[in-house]
Amino acid sequence: MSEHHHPNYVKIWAILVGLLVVSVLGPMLGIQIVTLITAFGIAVVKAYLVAKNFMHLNIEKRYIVYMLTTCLVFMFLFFAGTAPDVMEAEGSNWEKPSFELYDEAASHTVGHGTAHH
Amino acid sequence: MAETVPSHPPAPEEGHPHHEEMSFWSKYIFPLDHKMIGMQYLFTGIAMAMVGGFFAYTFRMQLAFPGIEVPGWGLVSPADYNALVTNHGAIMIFWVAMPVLIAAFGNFLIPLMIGCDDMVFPRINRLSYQIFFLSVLVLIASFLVEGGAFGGAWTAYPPLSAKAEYSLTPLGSSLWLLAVALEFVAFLLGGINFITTAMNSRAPGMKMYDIPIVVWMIVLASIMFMLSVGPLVAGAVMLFFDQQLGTGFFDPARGGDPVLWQHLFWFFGHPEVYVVLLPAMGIVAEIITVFARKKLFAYKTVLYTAFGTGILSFTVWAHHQFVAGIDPRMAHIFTITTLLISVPIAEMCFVYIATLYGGSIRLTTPMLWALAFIAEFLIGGVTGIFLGASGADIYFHDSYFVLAHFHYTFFPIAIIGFYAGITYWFPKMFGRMLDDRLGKIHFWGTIIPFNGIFLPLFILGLAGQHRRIYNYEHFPELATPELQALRVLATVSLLVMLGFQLVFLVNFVRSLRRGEKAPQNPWKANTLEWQAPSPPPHGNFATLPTVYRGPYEYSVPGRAEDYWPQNAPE
Amino acid sequence: MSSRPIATTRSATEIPTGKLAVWWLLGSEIVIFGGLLASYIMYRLAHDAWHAQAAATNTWIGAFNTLVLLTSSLTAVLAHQAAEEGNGPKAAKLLWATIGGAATFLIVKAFEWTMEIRHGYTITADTFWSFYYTAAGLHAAHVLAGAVVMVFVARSAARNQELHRVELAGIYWHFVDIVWIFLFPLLYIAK
Amino acid sequence: MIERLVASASSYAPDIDGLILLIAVLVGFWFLLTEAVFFWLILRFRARDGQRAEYITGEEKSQKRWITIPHLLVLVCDIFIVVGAVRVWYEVKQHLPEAQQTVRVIGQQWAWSFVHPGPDGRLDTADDIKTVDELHLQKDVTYHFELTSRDVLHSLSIPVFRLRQDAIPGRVIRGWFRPTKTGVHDFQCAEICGIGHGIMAARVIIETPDEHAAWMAEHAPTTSLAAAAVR
Repeated sequence: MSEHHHPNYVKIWAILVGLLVVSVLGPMLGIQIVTLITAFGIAVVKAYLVAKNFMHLNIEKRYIVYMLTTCLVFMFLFFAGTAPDVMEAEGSNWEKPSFELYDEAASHTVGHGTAHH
Repeated sequence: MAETVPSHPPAPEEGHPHHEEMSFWSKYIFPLDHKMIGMQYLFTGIAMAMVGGFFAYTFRMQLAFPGIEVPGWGLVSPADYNALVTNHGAIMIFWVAMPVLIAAFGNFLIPLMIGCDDMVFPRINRLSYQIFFLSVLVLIASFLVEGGAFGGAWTAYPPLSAKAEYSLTPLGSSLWLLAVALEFVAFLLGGINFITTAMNSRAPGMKMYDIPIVVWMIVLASIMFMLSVGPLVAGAVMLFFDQQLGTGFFDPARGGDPVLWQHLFWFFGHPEVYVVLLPAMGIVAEIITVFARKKLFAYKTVLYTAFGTGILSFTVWAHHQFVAGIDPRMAHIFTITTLLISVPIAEMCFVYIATLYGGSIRLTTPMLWALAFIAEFLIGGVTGIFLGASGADIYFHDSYFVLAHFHYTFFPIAIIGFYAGITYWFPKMFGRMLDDRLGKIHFWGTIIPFNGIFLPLFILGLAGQHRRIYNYEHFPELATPELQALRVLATVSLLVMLGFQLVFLVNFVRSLRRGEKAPQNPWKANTLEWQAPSPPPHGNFATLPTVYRGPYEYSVPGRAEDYWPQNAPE
Repeated sequence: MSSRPIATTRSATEIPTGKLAVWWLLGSEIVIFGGLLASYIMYRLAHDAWHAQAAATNTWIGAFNTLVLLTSSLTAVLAHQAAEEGNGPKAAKLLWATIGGAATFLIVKAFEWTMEIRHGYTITADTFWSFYYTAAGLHAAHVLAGAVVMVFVARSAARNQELHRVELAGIYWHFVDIVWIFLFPLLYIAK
Repeated sequence: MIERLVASASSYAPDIDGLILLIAVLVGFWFLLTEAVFFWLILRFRARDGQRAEYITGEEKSQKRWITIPHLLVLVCDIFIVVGAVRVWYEVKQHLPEAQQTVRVIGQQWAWSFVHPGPDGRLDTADDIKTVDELHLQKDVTYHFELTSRDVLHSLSIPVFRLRQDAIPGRVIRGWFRPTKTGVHDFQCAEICGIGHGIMAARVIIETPDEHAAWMAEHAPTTSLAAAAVR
């Protein structure tokens, strides 16, 4: 492993910090789509950079990457199978009155914490 | 990992030449040797099987003769009944099937069968057992605390499991959950060890397709366990916080959803079935090839079907929840995936049956168990189709039909698979032969009553009776005398079966002390563990073997012997 | 027989055994965090009310902690480089810097949580906060575990022993970093 | 098959029974065939002196056929079963026919409460009839049910209807049934719900139109209140 050419770690760190700044500032524009892209798109890019360069997945055996990807795929599978029941407030022949009641109650308690300031 | 400490327990002065007698303490209580850790798992598993069997005896007595004083327990109250069925299920899966099939056989067999001297992380291996043992203690403690043991079924669905006001077991449910979580940690550690050992430490020359099927199966099972248990670990933390801190992860009044737990649970729970099935299938593969003197029919197909089953098993979990409030449209998808999984499993059974063709079958005790596994597991397999088909599951859900179905899968897996394995490898484990005559008495005394227990329960299920109801007399229409008679038949069969287990215990203990000395390779098998002394010493092989061929080269034409050990150069 | 099993010296996959084990460990961690975060995302998308709850988190503290972890990842990978060059003492120094990052992270976290709890945002205040503390707490436990492991690795590395372990600790540490990279937008930014 | 064990009293019960029979025939055939081959092989290839086992790898195409052909046939059977299952499921759970009446079913530890719509045929009006552990239905009327729970999970199970549906707190689940025979039948809780799970029994009482009207007249709250006032 020592014979391979090291990436410039400090440079990658600088890129990561730059991305962090963007991901914090982006949402301040208040545009939802920008928030989504800057927050989660950049998180994916950052994770990719760390995994590739710091964890050296780029020079690791392929099946390690496959194994880790399989884990992620199973998580998406879990999400896809579960979300139609858990994430939705209503579906085919069922509804969750509890979600509506909760959302109403929860948005009233917002001030609760800040009131102590 | 470079260990600076000697790998077997410390002789007091470091660097002292080893091979002096280890103390009792370091040899049996805190061992690093994979075989001894396997034995610890084995004996703990057997002890827990006795506990689980005793629970089964207690609640079956209550079901057959409601309200009697069960000898050894007393009156079975509804709370007792719930706690008994809950812990019977949990114990048999988490504290019997998994430690015995995966941990005990895995620990004992993997290093021997791949031809190396130990696991790659002996100390993590020991830690894994210690955590497992701790989980047993926590589980036992859950019976002794105020409020009694948890009685919300092994699936622990909230809100019943989440709030003490519903379950009435404020401490029991948390301790139960903690015990299960500790067990998961133990098997995660053990699993990493198994996987890395089998991947990295194989004997020189042992290629992928030279690995015995049972090793493949245990490793695949460990991988599946590892990939499926994560969400449930997270879920267990959430449920624990719900119980002890009063959070509302699963509380609908606070934005939670009880159905989430069901998904977290079954995303693990369904692969878990295959986690214990695959090792049992592997054990059976080893035994039928040896005693039919046949090469395994289509080795690669077995592997592919195992992989296929493994992957598909992650896509079927919601068939446990068809009528549990999931969206009806999702049921179609899960019906299709569920019926698809019958294909690789059916294929695996066909392969095993095809292996018998042209064989020279010797019906020794291990072979009887292995064949019984196939015959009985088929019943469990085909009845599963009824439950995987969403339309039929509307009627069968949570009925005795389900119960009979999964006992026809789990009993072959956990009990028949265990007996097959233990009667086959006993000579290697303990260096003595089991008594074949007692073994056969025990076999027939177990198999016949086993069918007597669960065949009647299929009929109860067809008649619409549900599980987990401690006394059916509140249902005048459903509790007819004929159905009650079937219940009594099941209970009597159970008593007979439990009685015959004494034959095994006698055989086991007697053979340990006075059995005939076992030769190195009593069954004339090919795999590497039989090329080590019986029992193998610490370090296993005098010289570590090199592998020249696959594990199932039996009856190769042109050879004088009908077997050909993997490590024989010629 | 040598003092350690021959099993540990073999490497049929050509990946050192320790590293292979760390990768499998990370695989199991991915599904643990994956299950928790999948649950959180489902609830989050189901409940509009959580926007308001999330508004009470402090983005600046979260961003500072992200910076701390990113930097500690850098020192960890530099330590790995030093270990590869056979410079144990340098690797140890860089590892201590990483441990310092872990400590900073945990101290900031403690400060942040104290403030929030004082303002009434306890773990039972709302299910959003239950997730907030559970996810960040699970992550913090991993930070702590990583720091403890690195203390041992750094001490042996300083004596030029067990240098391959520097990489293993590093891989684990980068994973902890990646988890935080996702937790940060999930808990702090999306408001 | 099932009818001999427990009566069939809903419009879709025969469909579910038919599906179960279809599966039983298909898998029963495979099961018997496999077991027969299996036992025949064991008897046929018992070890005999001086006879060695054959060496068959099973890797060649001509040999693999013995596995792949049955396996394709199994797949074909699976398709039949999937089609049958999906059709029945759609009929029972997914597609609700127009309702003539709606009843509300509420599970709680450890009793079932029912809200019948009363003489006006509508829920949430003054004449709703509330009962505990007794569900009164009229024969040949299509009912919707609204199922929910007050505390933990419960499960509505009416074996004569071949119907199960879990009740979940915080969630209202709709379903339907159409009783086809009069009679009094057991109604169970099928999801463990605490120590009283075994006694959480109810009765479903299916009446002729006349009987049902009489019951309704006797129990509708307005009438009984009025009667009480007169007294």
